[in-house]
Amino acid sequence: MILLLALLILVPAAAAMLRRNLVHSALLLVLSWAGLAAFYLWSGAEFVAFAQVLVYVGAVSMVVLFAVLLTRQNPDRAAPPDAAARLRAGAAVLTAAAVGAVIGHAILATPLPAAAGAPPVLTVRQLGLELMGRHAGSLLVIGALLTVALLGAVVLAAAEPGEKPGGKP
Amino acid sequence: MPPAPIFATLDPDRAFLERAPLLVRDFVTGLFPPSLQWLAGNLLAVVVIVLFFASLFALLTLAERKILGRIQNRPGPNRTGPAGLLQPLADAVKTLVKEDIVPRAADQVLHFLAPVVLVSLALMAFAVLPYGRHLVPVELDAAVLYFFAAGAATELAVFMAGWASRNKYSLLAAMRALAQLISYELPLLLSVVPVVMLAGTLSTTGIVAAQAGWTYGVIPHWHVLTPWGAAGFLLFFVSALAESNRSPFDLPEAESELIAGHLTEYSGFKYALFFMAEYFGMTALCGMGVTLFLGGWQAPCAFLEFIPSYAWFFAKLLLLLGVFMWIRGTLPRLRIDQLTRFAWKFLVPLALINLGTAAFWQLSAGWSGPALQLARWLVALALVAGPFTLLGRRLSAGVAPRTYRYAA
Amino acid sequence: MLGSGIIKGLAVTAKNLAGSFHDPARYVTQEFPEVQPQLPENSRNFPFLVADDGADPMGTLRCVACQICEKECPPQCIYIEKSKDKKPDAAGKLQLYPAVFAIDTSVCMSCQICVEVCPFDAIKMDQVFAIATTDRFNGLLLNREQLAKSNQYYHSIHPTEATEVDARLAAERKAAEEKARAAAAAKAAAPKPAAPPPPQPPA
Amino acid sequence: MLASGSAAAPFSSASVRPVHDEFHGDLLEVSMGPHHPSTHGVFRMMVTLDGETIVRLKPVFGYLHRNHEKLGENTTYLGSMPYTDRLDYLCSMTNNWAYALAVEKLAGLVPPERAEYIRIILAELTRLINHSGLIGFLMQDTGCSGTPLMYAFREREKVLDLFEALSGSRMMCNYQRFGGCRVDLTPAWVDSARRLVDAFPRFLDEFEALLTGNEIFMARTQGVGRLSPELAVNAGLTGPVLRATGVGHDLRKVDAYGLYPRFDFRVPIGAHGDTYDRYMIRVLEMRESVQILQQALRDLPAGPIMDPKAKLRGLRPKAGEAYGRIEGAKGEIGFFLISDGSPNPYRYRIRPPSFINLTVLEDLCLGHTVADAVIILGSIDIVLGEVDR
Amino acid sequence: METAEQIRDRLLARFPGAEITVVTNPGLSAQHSLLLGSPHARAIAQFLRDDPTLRLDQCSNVTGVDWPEKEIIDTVKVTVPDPAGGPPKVIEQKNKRLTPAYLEVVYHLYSIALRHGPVVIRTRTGNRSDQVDVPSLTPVWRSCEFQEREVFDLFGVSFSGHPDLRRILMWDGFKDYPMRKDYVDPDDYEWEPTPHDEVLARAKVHYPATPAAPEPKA
Repeated sequence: MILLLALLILVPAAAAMLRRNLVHSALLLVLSWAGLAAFYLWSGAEFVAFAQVLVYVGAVSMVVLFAVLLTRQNPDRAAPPDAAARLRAGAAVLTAAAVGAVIGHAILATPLPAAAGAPPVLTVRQLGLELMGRHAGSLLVIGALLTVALLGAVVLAAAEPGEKPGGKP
Repeated sequence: MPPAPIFATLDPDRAFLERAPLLVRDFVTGLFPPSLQWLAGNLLAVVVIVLFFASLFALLTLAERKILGRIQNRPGPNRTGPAGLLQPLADAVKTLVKEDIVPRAADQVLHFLAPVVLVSLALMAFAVLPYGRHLVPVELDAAVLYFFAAGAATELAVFMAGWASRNKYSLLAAMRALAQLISYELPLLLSVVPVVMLAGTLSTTGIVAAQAGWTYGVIPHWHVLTPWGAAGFLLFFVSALAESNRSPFDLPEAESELIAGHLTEYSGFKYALFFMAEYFGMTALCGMGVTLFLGGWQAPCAFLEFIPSYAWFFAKLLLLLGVFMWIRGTLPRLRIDQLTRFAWKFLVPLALINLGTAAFWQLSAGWSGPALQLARWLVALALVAGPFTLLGRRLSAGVAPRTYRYAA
Repeated sequence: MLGSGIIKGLAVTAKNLAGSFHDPARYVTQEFPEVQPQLPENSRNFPFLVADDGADPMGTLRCVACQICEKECPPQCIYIEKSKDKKPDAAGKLQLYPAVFAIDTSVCMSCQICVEVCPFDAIKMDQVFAIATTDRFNGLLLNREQLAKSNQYYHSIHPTEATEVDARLAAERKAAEEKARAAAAAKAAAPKPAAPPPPQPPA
Repeated sequence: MLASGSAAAPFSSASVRPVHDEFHGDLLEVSMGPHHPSTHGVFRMMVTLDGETIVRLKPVFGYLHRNHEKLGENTTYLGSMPYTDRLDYLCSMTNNWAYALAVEKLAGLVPPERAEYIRIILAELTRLINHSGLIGFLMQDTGCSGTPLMYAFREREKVLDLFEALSGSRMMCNYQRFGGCRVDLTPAWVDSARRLVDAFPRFLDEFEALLTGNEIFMARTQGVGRLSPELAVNAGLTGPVLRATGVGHDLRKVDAYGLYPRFDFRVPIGAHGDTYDRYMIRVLEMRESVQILQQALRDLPAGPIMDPKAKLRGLRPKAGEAYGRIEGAKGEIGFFLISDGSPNPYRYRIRPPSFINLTVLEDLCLGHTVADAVIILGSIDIVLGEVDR
Repeated sequence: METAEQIRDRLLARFPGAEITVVTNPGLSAQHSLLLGSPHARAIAQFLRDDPTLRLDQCSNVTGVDWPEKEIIDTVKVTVPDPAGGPPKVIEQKNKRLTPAYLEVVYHLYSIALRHGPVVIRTRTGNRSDQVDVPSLTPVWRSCEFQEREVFDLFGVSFSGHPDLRRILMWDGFKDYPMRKDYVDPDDYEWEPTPHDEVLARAKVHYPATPAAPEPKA
């Protein structure tokens, strides 16, 4: 079951990288987020799963799609893969392999405890108390961070210098 | 508890009608071997939901055209079948038979996927609504969050529809639809927060249980009968109207401007799917509205308990849907900028202030005695009415009926 | 208060919704095939030729082929060919009759100018509106036989107008007869003078 | 674009429209019509959009052009009377009256008093159905799904039944003749007319309750499509569109044709010249028409309905020309006739109000969104039969 | 409201060089008009609009009229000296002459401010073929914009100074001017059931194969 979920997350992400059409890759990215939410559900954390769907699939995907639409450069300018590009691609694969190896080693090395009893049953009320109690501060910081990021994106998109005058959102 | 209701013998839990659906379910699941019974039970729930709400959708389209007709002093469809009852069947056959034209330039995959995603998400939202005392398809702890997660994903499908048909009108309309959906997502959620806060749980059955009981056997403890509840219900209702693209906010399919908005390039059964998804969305939102504010399947008075709980839920649901159609027959449409300004400058602030009122209501729960109760009500009412009139006046600043003079 | 206008509007539609069930003024649809419309007496559709006696329409057509209506018809959709011979009309005078009298109902806009200008009350407006044919050209070209209808039919659709017309025609006929009798008497009284003056056709 | 020498008058079309001709990269050229559901007939608008706001709007029409004036020159004076019904096919009675008035001026015929009363009654009834029909269509454009339109048409049916009982046809009445009317009013007709007129204010109150105070309607129409009185007068606008800008010009008071001076009624004028004013002016005008109708039906004199001098056929007015105009529901509808003594007019010209009211369509729509352009077009009240002739 | 003659005299005083003549209207309505020469037409129109006593601020109607040349035979009595020295005889002499052909544009002006009118002004073109130019009055009254385009479309009068002179009713590819008296409508003939006289003749040309006229069914 876990393998199926892993595939559901990784395959759309990989496909997103390969697709030429920007909108397709954005939608595939959203699909992999949905896969992530499925993984949370499988592991019993309903609250996090629904939050993931609500926040990512609902709102962030919209921001991504809007960004893709508004700053769409004309697709035919993508340069054909000449020698330099191939070199860069090779280097990228190498670094990816190195990073993968390090993570793999770290996972295998740490001694995972056997399944220690049932996972703690957590009700939404306790989660709420926890969030609003000890972690209230971090919650507010994250909120502020997100809004700033969004406003930054809008300002960037609006003030985009470029040959097309008036790229208004 | 006031003196035992005269129908003491009919304890609501053991009334025959009340248990009827459960008996049916146990009988059906009994047919299967024990290992499959869990699967059979849930599958049965899914089948019942899909069948019931699909037929409700069919009747709703007929009811809408009948009510609109009656408002306009005309009979509405009455040619197909007695009083037009076979009209939905005729519509279904028509959409099935109609040629499904897909524009050549369209993105085939997305073009097909959009209606499918939309309908499936709309159907998923029905899973958590408590239709009766024991009739909850899925008992979830974070049910309300699940409901709005399903609702939020529909924007994605609308975008896919608009983008995939490769036509500048539908793209323009998809953008407008997204702007509308996103800007009304916020007041929708904010109007639900006070209910969750006071009910203390996210699970729908918990919320309905919190609205149980009657004072003096007649006045139910529904949230809508509290000042913050009434304001919350109004906000929820208006945002639900906008969320399901209904009357004053049906901008995306504004036929007087961009023909059929992002649905221009769809025909045949796919168009019917969009239509069905809109109705499912509307019914689901009405169901949630009933659950949160109108006491779900609670009977309005103690002595009316003998009527089964699911009857009350569907009566209230149909009542709300009737109001949706009534509004569609009356109000003109808002322009896109007025629509978003109305959401951000009026609904969101009111929803936030409503949070405050609900908090006050929660804290002042302890005030007993008629004088304090009255004070508690008055303060809450002031907290609701005050901002409403102030913001209302600011919103409709330049707009007022005028008086006219006559030429010499 | 912000929503008051909208609430008043909703009240109006609610009144209409409720009203449509009991108040006939708020339920105005007449379901056509089952409920035939009662046309007011003056209602007009395509013209028809009046024949005094329903049994022999071609014989007793009032039309004398004077072609005034053909000239006056704005879209020029009437087509008349005079007959070679003459036949006596109701008042006994020898009159021409139309050999061909065709109205092209695909061009006619039923403006009833032909009825207005016809001095002999030979053409009147009918009230039949559901006439459909499959053939666009000859199907809508109604000739003499299809156009002729009896005076009784005329009485049935335009009662007051028909009685007026009949009264006037009867009066004219009586005047014509007196003049003929007076002329005959004058001729009898003085058989020798010049030939009797021919009776003028009623103006 | 303008001939350089002459000083551009403040309202010449070039100076009013800030038309910048160099083509922006992201301007969207949208063609609305001629098969668009809200253009009141075969009418097209070439709209150039910059985002949501309109930068340029070129009306294109002529799809319903039947060369009505050439037809008029080839038929007799009486022959083109039924064709005037097809000009503004919602107000056939006022078209007939305007044509009859022009020919009476040319031929010197004077209709008797009863005929004048009948003409005023029919003209005011036509004004009622035209204004209520228009408001129904305007609401359809703002988005109410047909409810006000159905209420308006419910009342319109009653008036059309009256016209059918009188002239024989609901919309193509062909009723007026030069020097009077064709059919006299029967007492039964007058009673049903009186009942209808007395019941009309109740319908108007219901209509106003549904619309005038409605916040959404007010938000959608107030301040949309503002028109200045100077531009309105200069662009030759007439009718409710002109009066909405505050210019109190109503031919029933200015020319005082027919027996209008005998009736006391008021002419409502607006103050802002926007779409809401154009709507309210029409509602108030309907109330005034009801006043006129009640007075006319009360003291309708007996007597002949046709000028004895008038001959039905073979009207050959002396050589000369005449321009007669009346206050139709849409504005000043005029007929300019040049006769050379023959039974056919030498030149037969119609002055169509909605055609000329369209001159300012672009000035009204600039800077608004597509949704507003639809409402502004609806508030100008055009009928393509009259625009294209 | 001044009569046409008074207005003409004031205009002549104001614009000495302009040719303004009064065209009397023989009809009963007695709406006489002023014929303006082309060079001064726009200046006069501007004056008519801005003059405080007239203030003709609404140009209600713009009409095109086509006057093709007409053959007039006017008999004139001429005294011819008798070649044989006898007393001079008076004989009628019929000489044909062609009236000048031109296209004419008639403007009906009204004053909304002072509630009077109509003042009718006319402008004429040189002839009906090449000199068809007339000054446009759209810069003075914007109501003339669409109506002048219609006169251009249906009569072929080209208005100099019109901001946007295009065909308004006919489609742009249309060549001829339909409202002229000598306009021959194109022969895209569609068979009509009751053809008679020239319609019948043309039907025969088009549809020799089908029966020329419909035999009435006996």
